[in-house]
This record gives sequence, structure tokens and C-alpha cells, in this order.
Amino acid sequence: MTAESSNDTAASAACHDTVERAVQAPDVDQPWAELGLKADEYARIREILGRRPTSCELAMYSVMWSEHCSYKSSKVHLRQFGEKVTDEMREKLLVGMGENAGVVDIGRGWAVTFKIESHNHPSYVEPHQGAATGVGGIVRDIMSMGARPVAVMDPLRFGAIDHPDTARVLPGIVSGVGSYGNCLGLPNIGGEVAFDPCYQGNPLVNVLCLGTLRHGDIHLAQASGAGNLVVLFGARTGGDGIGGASILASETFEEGGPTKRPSVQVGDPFAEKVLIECCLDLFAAKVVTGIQDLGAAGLSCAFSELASNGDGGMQVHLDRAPLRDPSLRPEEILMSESQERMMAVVRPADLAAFLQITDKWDVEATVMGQVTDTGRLEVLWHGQTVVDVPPRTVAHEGPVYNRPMARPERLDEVRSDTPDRLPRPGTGEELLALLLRMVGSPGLCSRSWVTTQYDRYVRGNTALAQPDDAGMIRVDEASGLGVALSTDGNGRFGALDPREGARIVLAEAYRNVAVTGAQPMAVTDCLNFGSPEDPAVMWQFEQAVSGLADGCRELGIPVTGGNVSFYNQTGTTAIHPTPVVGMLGVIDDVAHRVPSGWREPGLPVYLLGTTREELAGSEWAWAEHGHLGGVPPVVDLDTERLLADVLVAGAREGFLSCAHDLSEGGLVQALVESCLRFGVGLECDLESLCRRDDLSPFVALFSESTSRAVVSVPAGTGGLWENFCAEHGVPALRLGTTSSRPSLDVEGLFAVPLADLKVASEALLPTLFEH
Amino acid sequence: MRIGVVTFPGSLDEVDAARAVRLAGGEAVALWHGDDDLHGVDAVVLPGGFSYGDYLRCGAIARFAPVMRSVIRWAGPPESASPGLPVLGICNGFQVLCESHLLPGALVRNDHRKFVCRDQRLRIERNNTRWTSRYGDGEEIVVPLKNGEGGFVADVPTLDHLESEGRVVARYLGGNPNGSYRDIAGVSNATGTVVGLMPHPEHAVEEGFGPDRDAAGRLTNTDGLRFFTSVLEGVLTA
Amino acid sequence: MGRVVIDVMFKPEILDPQGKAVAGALARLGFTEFTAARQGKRFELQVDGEVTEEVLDRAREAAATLLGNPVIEDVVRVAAAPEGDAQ
Amino acid sequence: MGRVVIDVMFKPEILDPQGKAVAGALARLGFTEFTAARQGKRFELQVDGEVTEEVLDRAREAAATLLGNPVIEDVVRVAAAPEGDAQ
Ligand SMILES: Nc1ncnc2c1ncn2[C@@H]1O[C@H](COP(=O)(O)OP(=O)(O)O)[C@@H](O)[C@H]1O
Ligand SMILES: [Mg+2]
Repeated sequence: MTAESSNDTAASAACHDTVERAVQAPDVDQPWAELGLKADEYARIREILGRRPTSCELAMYSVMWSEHCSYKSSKVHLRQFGEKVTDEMREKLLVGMGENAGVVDIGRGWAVTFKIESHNHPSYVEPHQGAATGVGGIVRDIMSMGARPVAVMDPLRFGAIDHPDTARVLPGIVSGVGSYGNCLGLPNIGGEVAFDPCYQGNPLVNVLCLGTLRHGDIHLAQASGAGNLVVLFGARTGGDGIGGASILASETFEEGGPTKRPSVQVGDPFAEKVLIECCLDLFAAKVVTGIQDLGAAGLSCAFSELASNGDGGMQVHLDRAPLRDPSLRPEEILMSESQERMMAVVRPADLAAFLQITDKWDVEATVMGQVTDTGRLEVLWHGQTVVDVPPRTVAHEGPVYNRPMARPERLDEVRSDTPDRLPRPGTGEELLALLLRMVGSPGLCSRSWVTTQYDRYVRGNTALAQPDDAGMIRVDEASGLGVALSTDGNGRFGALDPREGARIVLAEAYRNVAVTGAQPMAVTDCLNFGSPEDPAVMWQFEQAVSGLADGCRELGIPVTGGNVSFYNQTGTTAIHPTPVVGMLGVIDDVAHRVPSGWREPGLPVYLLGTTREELAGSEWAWAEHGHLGGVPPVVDLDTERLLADVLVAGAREGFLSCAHDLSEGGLVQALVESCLRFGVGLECDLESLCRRDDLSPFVALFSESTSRAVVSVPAGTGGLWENFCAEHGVPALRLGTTSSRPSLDVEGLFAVPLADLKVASEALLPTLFEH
Repeated sequence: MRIGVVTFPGSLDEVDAARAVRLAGGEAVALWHGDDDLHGVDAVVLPGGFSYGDYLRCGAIARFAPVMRSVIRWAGPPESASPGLPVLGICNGFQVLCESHLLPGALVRNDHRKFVCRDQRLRIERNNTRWTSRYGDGEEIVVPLKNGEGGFVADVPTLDHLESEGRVVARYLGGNPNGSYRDIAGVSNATGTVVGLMPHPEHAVEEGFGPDRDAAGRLTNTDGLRFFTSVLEGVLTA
Repeated sequence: MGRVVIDVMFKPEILDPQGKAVAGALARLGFTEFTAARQGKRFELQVDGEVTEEVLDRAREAAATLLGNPVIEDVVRVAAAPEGDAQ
Repeated sequence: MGRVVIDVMFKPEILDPQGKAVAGALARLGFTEFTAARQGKRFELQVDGEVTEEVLDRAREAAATLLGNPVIEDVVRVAAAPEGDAQ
């Protein structure tokens, strides 16, 4: 522990670009363009300050005004999430959008916080470390709310499954997510694995973290109370993620080229695990008045956000920051994105207790400075002022763009190219052959090669995990109160219609939570898109956001926070618009949860919902024909809501022994998964379904209509269940009965042993990635 | 009966181990790595996790923690004929026991070089240890297994010695998950007081929070609980 | 039969959590003369004949393509194993 | 400022999954001249002064107690780092 030490070497104290110098030498050429600032942004900084910025100020503004930190292109659209919210939706929100993560009241004095974030680009450069530090980053967000992180999820998207680069990227990303999360002791309770050539060179690594806390434990990122101390604790600061700052440092000093700075970061999950326990001890001891994690933009972000959210200003001594690399310049220290660090605001009277706890955990802690009443953020370097700015202008009043939007020209062409022209199987034999191919296809095959690399058991509260539709965590051991979470995305539907695509994934996530018996309550989202400077991408973005915001309002569920990832593109080709939705649901007692498979023979099996011929953007069209065209399935959120109501009520009443949502791959994929879940077969008949909904067997099996689920109910309760569904206004159709033979039998079409389905499903990933 | 559960920096499964102790009817006592006082506990569990990040070798740094000085002293030498303090090392705890030379052998990287988390079938090969007395002789159980470095290795004479003395406590069934020599999942010291086990019985003690099925195929699993009831019984009768 | 030794270390500017852990443990055990530690990898590759310059070139190639991750690691040595080495 | 290098390898009779994987990958990449591979660890410990015989003795002690596990590993080298080495 170094409570007040300085890296006092003559070299680092050397004459620096101070505020004084900025006033005296106003006309220095500054590398604002290299730092990613536009001419008018640089002009605005000069206007705000009434002088040129110092190099440290320039460093701060440039990182904080970047797309990633300022949301400058997305802000005008994201406002919809706040605007399209009713008081009723706000009722359970203890902390809403804008903080590090939203906090939701789940009753009995408990709250949960959850958020999803992307680490796409770093995971392409160095898959293992990029993904690992992605987990680390979102976990710190959750910690900074005062919560204990209790689970993670990892929606992942890769390029073509057989592309050589996928063989490099996928195993590394999976081992990175696994090693970091496993080492933190966080069960991984779900996620996604998707493949599409559009993610070649732009894999999407989104990570969700869930935290739990008592109502009274909420902490916020604000530096209040003049005289309170600003404490940096955790890992030392190295030259991580400071490409731009190095330019700055070298331009400012004539002593030759910049020192080597790492292009990727290595995570230290052990340091983070210790940091988690240390933070929880600090919260319990009530010695923290404000807290902020260090992520993107590092100290620049922590100082300016804490000060901006507080009631005064802040004065800090940058030279006190403990360094891993003593050659770092102040600009670089301000911009460094070194992992496993946190910043707290501490009352002077609490400092001793604070340091005792950090000592106990062997965590280095340094008093960087204090909260002031000046309204300014002042940063000193060896006693000289190198930053003197109004913090809000850095953290919250950055540029806002209303970027041009244009509906892509080719979209109409794509939408009119429907899958109608694609050849379809007719006979039972053909359908079975197709089924076996589909079950083993990249989009539908078993994910267990991935998920067996993740610890799902640690902490002993995992009530559901992969391969069930949602992960479920017991929050309160006494009552069984718990939450369910699902993450869903679908780039293909987004490509055909970004607005409807977003609503479809919202509906899917909602349904995935409802099938487990949990009541959907709140949303976090990760919006993965191409370049906002491309009007077509911006149009997709606006469509997706408004689709999501409207959808959330229709469902009565608020968005609590999320993340925007732009510039996911190779050359001028953007990825499919890929909003990923994380849905949180609450269940009174996890003992009432419903798994996604039937556990015994003799149970009546029902299909809930209506099937239409909807094959555009489907797994079948893509896997069998490489076809992507037409308009995506209709999604009606009122219908979706009715379905969820019957599922949640059914679970509560003890009606459901299995419930599984229908999505990619349609009815037959759901039936296969429900059979394989516990190895119990099914005898079913499609005739009444085909008659009622006017479908061919092929369409009945593979269509991807929304608002559907399969369920099994206890033997002898079929009639009751049918009435129950009728009362709830949900169409329920008896498909068949679970069977004592390990086989999926579709009357008149085919019968296939579960063992064959299992082999077909499990072969692909090990074949490609195991060596 | 008081069972100590040690927390090292980086321990993860100590909450689960403590819960298992409670569900078995014992009192779980939290022990801190930096404190060499065992607070009079009747037995000790070294839990799973990644002590000190497991960066050097798993368990290599934890072995030198002050608490381990006491554990090593009270557990006694591995070949000693007089029983000492009962100690169960699970996963990382097993690695700590091997590094401490309280148990022979070592645990190395899984042969497939990946972390693996799965429900694992085991045969309890020895039910006359302090931690397995409630199991039937040769009984099969299913408990979670989750490790990256779970391959049990030792030289041939050591392996032969363990086998001939009946000190292989549990063996993997239905496929060796990590390359362990002779499918060994757990071993004990000479008196059966100190047991190291790679799989996690503490994750199979509560219905609905462990593997889907138990060894008999029933859709509920508390197969791991008897590790903890065994030691309690031993304490009561000792 | 010859052997080539290839040593790979994290680049100096990259965080080395293993090295950090080792340094901490050494200090706690009283080995205070060691002020810092880094942990890397050592590979031994066996060849049937002698370790010629050609073999070393191939080993360098293998190090660059497979054994080291150039994004975060440096190959710090490629050399014939001295006779005296163990094994 | 001096540095000590300590190399630790698995004993020959102990399973070395990483070495095996390296050998497999080398073969797949066409590096067929390498008939076997083993992977071990290399530690670099820093000292403030010179690397004296005394320092080396301490390093040997550290290797025996902490850096290597004698049950499965051999310490194959403890030496002062040659000037030429990277970093
Ligand atoms: N990367 C991953 N990490 C953890 N779990 C995953 C991952 N990918 C898929 N899963 C899990 O595998 C199961 C099947 O995934 P998916 O077919 O995408 O589910 P769904 O269609 O119900 O959203 C789910 O339980 C999901 O959470
Ligand atoms: Mg689902």
C-alpha cells in the first residue's frame, strides 16, 4: 500500500505542457486529428477553455469525445429508450439508464443489476485476451453499482464456421471468456454462438454480467462532498490501450520516438477476483461514498465522470498513480486502459478503515486527490497544473451528431427475393434427411463443445443454465427468489428489416425467459453495427433502436442500460445490423422453474401459438440454400405477451413440466432439443396442425413464426391445460405424447432414434475445433 | 461439529463447501489463509478455485500460506500410521494438498488442454476414509467436475504403492475427463484422514442445483452430500 | 539426436500476471533479493540428426508462426541445447 | 541490474499435454523435422546488483522450493542471463 507516494524521478517531472504554458504559447500545433478529433470538435474545446488545451486536456477530451465514450452518433436515437417509458415501467427501476448499470427491484429487499457490453475488436486482434478482458470490464461495471457479480453470459458471433480465421478466433475467444469468468468464480449461464460470413474479421464478443444486492447497498459514480478523498485502487497503470496518447506524448517531447506501448492487453482475473471481494468488504464497511470502475478511457473517464456527477470539482495528483511502466507520460497515464482498477470517493475519516481492507486483500490503494468546491477538474503533475477543465464538458457535454440516414438502396431487391423459389422436401424420407442436416448445421448444432469449457456450478445457485432457454440464478436462498436471463440476437432478420429484426429478438428473449416460468421485467441491449458515417448503417441503427424502444413499451418492460458498438465492418462492408437483447425475468421461487425438455414418458405435449409460412431469413433458407431474402416473420407483441402470461401462470400453477420456445430451426428443432434435454422421446402427429394452420408438413416443421412454444403437462391434465390456454387466449394444439422409446416419431413422416439426433447435433464443433 | 473452510485469495467454492457442511448438519467455520489459527475445528476443507490465480502451478503458492503451516502440522505426515486432522481438498484444494506433500503425486494440465465442466460418474473405491464412510463399497456417484489442470500424475512406483495400499479413493467412470493416470479422481493418505478429490461433491448436495441425474438415473442428485456427512459421523464416533 | 531450445517471454510492456504472482510469492518466502520476476515458456524440440544452422532456421520459423504469439510475446532465444542439459 | 534465468521442464516420464499438442501442431504445419516437443517454463528473476554465485545459490533455492515441483519437474538450468538477451 502506498497511500501517498510519488513517482518522483527527475525525468518525469521534466517541464511539461501545463495550463500556464498553454496560455503563454497559444499557437502550438496539436495532433488533434491523429487523436480522432474533428476540426470543429477541436475548435469547441478551445472555445470551452478559452485557450488551447494542454496535451493532457487534449488527451482527455479526445478519448472522452470518442464514439465509444461519448455516444455522439447514437445519443439522439438512444433517447427514445428514455422517452418511450411509462411510469408503470419505471416502477421497479431503482437506477435507470445512464449509470454504470441499471438496478431493478425484484422484491423482498433484493435488487439485481445487469448489463451487456461488447469487446469485439480487441477479440479479433487477440481472441483469448480480448475476450477475457471483455469479461473483466463488464464485471467491474456491475461491481461499481455496489453489487456482487453472480453470473455471466456470452453471446458470440463468428465468421463462416469453416473459414480458417474462425479456427483461430473461436477457440481463443471461448478460452478467454472461460478462463476469466471461471477464475472469477462466476457461473456462465448462457449465451449464443452464431456464424455468418458478415462477421468475418468482425467477430462479436458481447458479455453480460448479473449482480445482486440489497436495496440499501446501491452505490453510484459520483464525487460529492468537498474534502472527500479520491482513491485509486487495484492494479498498477501500464501503457495499455493508449495508441493515440503515445502520439501525443512523442509530439510533446523531442526525445525521440515513443516508447513501445502494448497493442493488446493481458487480463489478470486473479487481480479482479481479489478486487471484487475487496470492494464488497469496502461496501459492507460503508467506507465508500462514490465508486467508479476504470474501463475505456481509464482515469480520464473516472476523474471526469465522478466529478461531473458530483456536486463540486476535483483536484488530483496524477504523478501519484502507481505505474507498471515508469516511462509513462501524464497523457498516457490519463488514457491508459489498464484493467482491474477501481476508483472510490472516501470520507477522510474513513480512509484508515478503507486502507485496512485494501491491505487485507493485498490491493494497492493510492489517494490521488480530493473533491473540491471549485467546479473544476484539476489534474496536477508534480505540482504543476496540466488539466483545468469543467468536468461536465469532458464527460457529459461532448459533441452530439445527427448523422445522415438513408434506407439502403438494395433493400427492396433483397426483400422481394423471397424463399418461395427454393426447392422443398416433400416425403418423410426427405424431411428426415433434411432434419439430420439441419440438426448438425452451424446455426443449430449442439453448443456443448463451447459450454463445457465454462463453469456453471460455482456459487451453487445455478437453477438453469445451458442448454435451457434462459439461465436462472437463485438470489435469496431462504425464499428461493430468483432471476432468469436470456440473450438473443439475429443478424439475418436485422438485415431484412432492422426494425422488425430488433422486435423479433426482443420477443425471442422475452419468450426465452417466460418459458422458464419467470416474469420478464427489464432489458439491457448491445447494439452491434457498422460505421455510423455510412448513412445506410445509421438508418439501420435508427430503425433498430426505435423498433426496440417501441417494442419495450408495448411489452411494458424498460431498457435499463446497454452498449453501442459501431465500426464493425471490413472495408465498406458492414456486419448485419445485430442488436443483442438481454432480458431479465423474476421468479418467486426457483423451485417452480421449468426446464426446456420433458423428463418422463406419458406426458401430453402441446404446441402453443399459430404457425404461418415464414421462411425468409430462416435457418433452413440459409443453411440449405445460402439464401437470405424476403421479409422476416411477423411479430405481434400482444400475442407474445399472452403467450408469456400463460407460460408464467402455468409454471406457477404447476402445470408445466417442460416448456421450450420456438425460434431458429422452427418446431422440429424445438422438439429435437426437448427430446435430447433428458433423453426422453416423443410420438407426435402434425395432421391437425397442418389442417388448422393450413400448412405443408415441411412448413409446419421448419417455419420460424414467432410467439410459439412447445410444452408438456402432467399426464391426465391435458383437458385442464387446454381450458387454461383458452382462458388466456392462447391457441394450444395437442401434438402428441412423450414416449418410453428414445426416439422422435412423427406419425406418417419419419421416426428417428434420439441417439442419431444426438450424434448429428454434437459432431460439428469438435470436428472443426478440436485438435 | 465444526468444519473449517479455508479461503485463499482466489478461492471460489468456499461458499459451496460451507453450504455443503451446513446441509450435512455441521457448522462451517471460515478460515483465512493469512491466519495460522485453526480455531479448534474438527476437520478442514480446502475448497476449489484458483488460489493466487494458479499462475505458477495450481496450489503452489497457497501451500505456503500461514493457514497451511497449521494444516500440515495437524494433518501429520502422509505415510504416518496415526490419524491426524481430517482434511478434504477439492480440486484446487487437492492441488494444494499435493503441493504441500500431504498427498503424493501432482495435478497437471488436462490432456485435451481445455477447461472442462461436466457431470462426472465416479466409483468410490475406498469407503474407509473419514470422508467416504457413508458410501457403499464401490458405489457409483455423479458429481460435477470442473478443472483445467486435473490430470493426476505420479511415477509408477508411487501409483503402484497407492493401488496396493488401497489409497485410490475415487476413479473416473464413463471416460477419463482429463488424462489422469489410471483414471484416478481422488487419493488419500495412509490413514484415510486426508483426501484429495478433483471432482466437486459440494456442487451435488442440494436438489435442483447440481447435475440433472444421479448415478442411478433419477432426476435429482445429492450424490456429493455424503462426503460431508461421513466426516461428521467420524467426528461423532471418534 | 539433437535438441533445439526456444524461449518465449511476454513482451516487456505487456502485463505478466504469472510473473507478478511469482514475484509476490518469492517476497513472502523471504527471497527479497529478487526485485521482479517474469514467467515465460521454454520449448524443447527434438530432431533426429544434428542441430544444424538449417534446423535452427526452421526452429525460428516455427517459433514465429506457432510457438510465440507475436501480438504479446517475444521469442527471446532459439539455440541448440547444450550437451549438459538435463533429459 | 542483473537477471537470473531458471528453466523448469517436466520430468521425461510425466505426461506433457502441451508438448504433445505442440508436436502435433508442428507436424500439421509441415515442420516434420521436429520429432518430439516438450513445453516447460522459463523464469527471469531480476536482482538489483550483479548476479553473483551467491545470488545463483539463492535462485537455486527458490527453484527448489517454489518454482519447480520436484514430484513432476526438473530444474534444468539456473544461470545469469547473458547480456545479449532481450529486455
Ligand atoms: N457462448 C455461449 N455461452 C454460454 N451458453 C451458450 C453459448 N451459446 C449458446 N449457449 C446456450 O446454449 C443453449 C442454446 O442456444 P441457442 O440455440 O442460441 O438458444 P435459444 O435459441 O433458445 O436462444 C442456450 O442455453 C444458450 O444459453
Ligand atoms: Mg430458446
